[in-house]
Amino acid sequence: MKPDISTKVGQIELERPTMLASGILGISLEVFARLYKDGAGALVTKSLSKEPWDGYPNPTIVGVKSGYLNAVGLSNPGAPYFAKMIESNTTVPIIVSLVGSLEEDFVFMIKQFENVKILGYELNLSCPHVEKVGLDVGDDPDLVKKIVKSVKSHSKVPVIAKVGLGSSDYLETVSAACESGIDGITAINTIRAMGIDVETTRPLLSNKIGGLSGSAIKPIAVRCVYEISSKFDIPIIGCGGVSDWEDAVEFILAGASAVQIGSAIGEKWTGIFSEINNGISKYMEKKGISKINEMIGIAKKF
Amino acid sequence: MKPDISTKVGQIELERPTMLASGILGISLEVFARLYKDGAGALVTKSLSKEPWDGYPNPTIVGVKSGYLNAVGLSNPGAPYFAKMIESNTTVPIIVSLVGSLEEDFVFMIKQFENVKILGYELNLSCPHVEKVGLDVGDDPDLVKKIVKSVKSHSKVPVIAKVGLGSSDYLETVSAACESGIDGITAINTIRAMGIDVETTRPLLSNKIGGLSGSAIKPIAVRCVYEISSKFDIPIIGCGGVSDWEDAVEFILAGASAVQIGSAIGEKWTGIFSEINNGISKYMEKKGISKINEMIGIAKKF
Amino acid sequence: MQRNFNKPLVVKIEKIIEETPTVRTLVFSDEVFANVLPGQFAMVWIPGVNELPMSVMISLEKGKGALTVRKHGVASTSLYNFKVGDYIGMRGPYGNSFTIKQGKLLLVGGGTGLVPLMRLLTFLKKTDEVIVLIGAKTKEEVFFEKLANQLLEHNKHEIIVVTEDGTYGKSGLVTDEMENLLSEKKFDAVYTCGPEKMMHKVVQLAHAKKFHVQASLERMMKCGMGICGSCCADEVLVCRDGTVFDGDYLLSNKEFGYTHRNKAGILENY
Amino acid sequence: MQRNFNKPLVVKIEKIIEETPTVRTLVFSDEVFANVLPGQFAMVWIPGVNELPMSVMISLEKGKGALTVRKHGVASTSLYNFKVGDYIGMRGPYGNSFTIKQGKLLLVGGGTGLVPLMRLLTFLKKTDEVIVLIGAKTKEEVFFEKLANQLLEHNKHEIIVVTEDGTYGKSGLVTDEMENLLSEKKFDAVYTCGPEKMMHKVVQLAHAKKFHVQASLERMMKCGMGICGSCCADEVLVCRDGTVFDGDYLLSNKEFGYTHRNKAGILENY
Ligand SMILES: Cc1cc2nc3c(=O)[nH]c(=O)nc-3n(C[C@H](O)[C@H](O)[C@H](O)COP(=O)(O)OP(=O)(O)OC[C@H]3O[C@@H](n4cnc5c(N)ncnc54)[C@H](O)[C@@H]3O)c2cc1C
Ligand SMILES: Cc1cc2nc3c(=O)[nH]c(=O)nc-3n(C[C@H](O)[C@H](O)[C@H](O)COP(=O)(O)OP(=O)(O)OC[C@H]3O[C@@H](n4cnc5c(N)ncnc54)[C@H](O)[C@@H]3O)c2cc1C
Ligand SMILES: Cc1cc2nc3c(=O)[nH]c(=O)nc-3n(C[C@H](O)[C@H](O)[C@H](O)COP(=O)(O)O)c2cc1C
Ligand SMILES: Cc1cc2nc3c(=O)[nH]c(=O)nc-3n(C[C@H](O)[C@H](O)[C@H](O)COP(=O)(O)O)c2cc1C
Ligand code: FES
Ligand code: FES
Repeated sequence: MKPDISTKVGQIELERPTMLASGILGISLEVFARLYKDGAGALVTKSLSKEPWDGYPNPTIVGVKSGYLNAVGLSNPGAPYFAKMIESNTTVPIIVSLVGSLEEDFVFMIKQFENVKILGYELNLSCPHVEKVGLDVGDDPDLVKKIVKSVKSHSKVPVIAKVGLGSSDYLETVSAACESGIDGITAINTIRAMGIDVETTRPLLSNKIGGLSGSAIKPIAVRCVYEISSKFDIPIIGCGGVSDWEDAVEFILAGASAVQIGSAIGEKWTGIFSEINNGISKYMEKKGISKINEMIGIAKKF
Repeated sequence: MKPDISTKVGQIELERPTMLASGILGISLEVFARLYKDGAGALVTKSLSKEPWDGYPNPTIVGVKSGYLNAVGLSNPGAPYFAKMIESNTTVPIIVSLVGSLEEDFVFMIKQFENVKILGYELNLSCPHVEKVGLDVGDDPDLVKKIVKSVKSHSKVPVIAKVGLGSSDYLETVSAACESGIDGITAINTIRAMGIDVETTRPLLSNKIGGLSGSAIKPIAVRCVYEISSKFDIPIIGCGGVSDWEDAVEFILAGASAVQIGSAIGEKWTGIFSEINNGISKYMEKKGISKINEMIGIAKKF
Repeated sequence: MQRNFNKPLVVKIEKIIEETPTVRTLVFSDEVFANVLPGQFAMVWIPGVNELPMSVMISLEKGKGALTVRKHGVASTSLYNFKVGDYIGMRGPYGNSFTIKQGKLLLVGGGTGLVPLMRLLTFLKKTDEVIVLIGAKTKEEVFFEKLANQLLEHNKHEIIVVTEDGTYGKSGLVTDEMENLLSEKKFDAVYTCGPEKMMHKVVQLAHAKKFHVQASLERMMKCGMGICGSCCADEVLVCRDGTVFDGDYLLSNKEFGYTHRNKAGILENY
Repeated sequence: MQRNFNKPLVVKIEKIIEETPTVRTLVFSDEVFANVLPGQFAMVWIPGVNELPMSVMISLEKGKGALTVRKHGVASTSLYNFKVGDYIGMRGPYGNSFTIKQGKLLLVGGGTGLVPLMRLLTFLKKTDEVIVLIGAKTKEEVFFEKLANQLLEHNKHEIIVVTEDGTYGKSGLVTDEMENLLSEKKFDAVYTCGPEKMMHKVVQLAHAKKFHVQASLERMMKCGMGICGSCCADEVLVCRDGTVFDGDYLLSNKEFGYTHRNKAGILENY
């Protein structure tokens, strides 16, 4: 019998365990529909703010030896515009990523999506290169508590918090989010990093400092998923450097219920979702595993 | 005229800007002598503790896509044994790395080296996989202050603190060390990470969690050097993923006075020091730079 | 060591060719960029200023690549003002390329849209019969006419320049001239690059005659490699699925000819 | 995707051969480990237990590699007790190899030190004349005698077994027998692997006669790839500069034959 690769992240049901990570190709409904057809189990939007943001000037993304550096600067069309853009959607499983500094920002944005069909929200508490939002919020557990409580009280769909490595203990951010009723955790975002061109002696990104993604960060991300799942009873989505089915399985064994894929799309293009889904399926078949949840976190028993 | 690649890390004078990183091939005087002959400007010893440590059982080091994972567990013969082993040395420029939990540990170890010729000490405040030492110390700025003050008052040679990314803001560790009179900062150590084998579903390292090194962490390390040099007036040694001369120059442009090389030796072997020294020298010639200190930190002006 | 195509390769500008009072071609040395496919582009780093997608221009010298830049906003004007000896960074090459057909070929270009078409000319067979339609607002904005003649010296060919104000060549829109041509001639392939409204008309005209037609699109680009999503046009990512698309497909694309997204990702009309 | 040789490749044990009451050969499938050079080793992951350096044993079946393990401490005993169907991880292959000379060859091995010598036999020319000296404490510890004969069936050869207690073959130390041989015969090359004291003597004897001699060393190994330093012997790193060294060099190495380092890095006497 073919293994069942559907999975659940708390209340969020996914046909397939591979999701599109936030900020990757994620600005139009048409592209979401295409990636869903190509095998993604869910699509996380670019992080949306109250108002449209242009982001930083280019260069905003460059490749480095082991992955990518980016400081896109959270360019996005704003929550109201985006909500309108996807309001006609009934079939594509979308998770809306939100970014902001204040409780009110988040509440305002959630209002925009009241009548739009979405799977849930992902709160970006971890973008490492824009001031006052992202990690600046995630590094402040009290603010995290306030925001999560507000969002939870206004949202009719599940809410996930996306955490990353900032200048405080990310496990306290997780703890604050869990206490405040969060439905799941995505780990991790990019890690603060930079590159300098030796010919011009200039930083490669216009914002100088950006976030590192791709294979480079995978072992760090797997460690975080393992730590969170060892310390908290909360569904986890693994993210960071997934580029083949073994990476995806590694995250699941560490404790993730699903994975997000970002940078690797730049190398393998949109076929990566079904490639990884098939790989997971074959692995399960070989190992006699019939459902994803039989594998979640089993590396912890050693 | 050939550029001059000698450099100074505070009071420490180096003929060449490439040093051997702590824990890499660093357990015998004979190997140090060989690497010095092969081009290293200085040799940092394995981190030494008061007593000999066996370290963790194997597997202690494995390769991953973008670098290496290790949890050697600070195996070392102990400071007294090591001091005896190198007491005959007069020619090889050695920096002794020390690890411990208490002020007294460090003071005891420094006593051992009182009559041994060494360039300086490097305090390991950043090993990410052994409890009560390394990062557990680095994450506690008050303890850092106590240890640095004690060490400085007992040592006749310069003292460097090696920092890394733990569960607190590493810049506060740097700040605590600077306040307490440290002579330089090495940044960074490996970053907490793990890998899981999908076939056996087991963590790859016996200690489960270890540290990530190699190309993967270079952009993160460059960012740290850049941040430290932007915020503090302290000599810096860059470490993390240096594998060619461009990497080394990148660290210097970010603010490092010298670099340490670790994992890349596993790929390129001992010729890597002179390869990188020559590369730096050619770069300086091409750019009309006559001394290393003309390049230190110049990426900050943009 | 393997070259990382996603990290800018910093090159020195070796020569600058004045094409028109607002267009210059900057020449540099690099084997990879000297030999890209027609339609491929680079992300061009203008250090301290910005990074822009640019078609990779040919150079008549071996081992050299080039950029042909029209001064427009801050970034392109800054690049336009670069001097010999200045450094720029080149990421890529990115994108697919025109499918090269043989026989009777029609190329329709406007402005810097001529860049990939010039490279296309270097890929043709001697037996191909080629007509190049060059559109411009006015006489002094016409460029690459001589170059096209030179590249086609061994082919049966015709270069037809059309200016909107009639100060040079034929008068009117380049697509009007194309309509005239199509009324009497058949083509095995039509290639176009230039303003999207122009390309839209070119594709419609050729499609109506069932000629094979391809167009190279422009969209807001940040990564150039299929990661950021900023270049989406309907369900395609122009940087990665394109920039060259078949006319058949384009006529089914909701955005082609009508809308594109700005830096924030908001749809705007052409 | 490229294989990462520094990450364990997990393989299933397909067959187990009993060599002696304390030595077993475990066979698995893998093209890379089936074809390593004589002297190369793997870091063998015994999941949940430890990871040990082990010479890669040959298998007479194509596409298969093997390990020959003597039960000793906790880790090797655990591996020895593995069953068919159990998984082990293999990193590598690591290290250099014996330099293969032609002519009259002498191989001197003891215990699992015979493993790289058996592989060496598969690299010989038919014209080589070979003597293999196998040393063991007692009759029931002798293994690979039959295998050596089989591998050398097309060569002029002799297998001489020497047991310390004289229960099988000649009686005494294998190096005594070697001394006898050297008093009458000349060799183009001498290869040895086994206990270091034995190898030390072999190297001294061969060196005195100016024969080309190489020995494969063992040291405490953690990384196997030249990073951790635990395998140092004087100024060389055995895992990376070796494990095979020329006798000439070894006699100038301060540690060869006398000392090695323990897990903490402290020198201990052999
Ligand atoms: C595939 C491709 C190939 C191109 N080839 C050439 C070429 O060979 N020569 C040439 O001169 N120009 C080329 N362009 C256009 C070029 O990238 C710039 O858009 C143009 O130079 C104006 O930039 P600016 O910043 O000076 O103008 P601005 O005044 O800042 O912007 C004007 C308009 O330019 C466009 N633009 C600005 N930034 C970008 C960007 N990052 N990506 C896409 N569009 C942008 C937007 O539509 C914007 O509204 C190409 C564009 C694309 C997408
Ligand atoms: C290059 C090389 C090839 C080897 N090939 C074989 C082989 O083909 N077959 C075989 O049975 N054995 C081989 N060994 C020896 C093997 O690695 C073990 O040392 C031996 O199996 C005993 O291990 P243990 O942990 O069971 O014993 P323990 O009782 O734990 O240790 C006994 C002694 O074994 C040695 N040892 C333990 N761990 C290591 C280690 N990580 N690296 C090196 N030495 C260690 C030490 O000298 C230790 O004192 C080889 C060793 C090396 C270095
Ligand atoms: C170009 C780019 C843009 C990104 N934008 C966002 C974003 O808007 N919101 C967010 O939460 N994460 C963003 N990320 C982070 C990714 O969602 C993901 O967490 C990270 O890239 C690690 O995954 P990967 O290694 O698979 O790319 C972005 C990453 C990249 C490379
Ligand atoms: C096997 C191994 C052992 C290490 N041991 C130590 C150590 O004892 N003390 C220390 O400060 N750092 C130790 N490190 C960290 C390195 O010194 C260095 O900071 C890190 O590996 C990053 O540099 P690299 O990418 O060049 O390897 C060790 C690293 C490795 C890979
Ligand atoms: S420019 Fe980023 S996806 Fe096309
Ligand atoms: S075993 Fe690590 S250097 Fe040899």
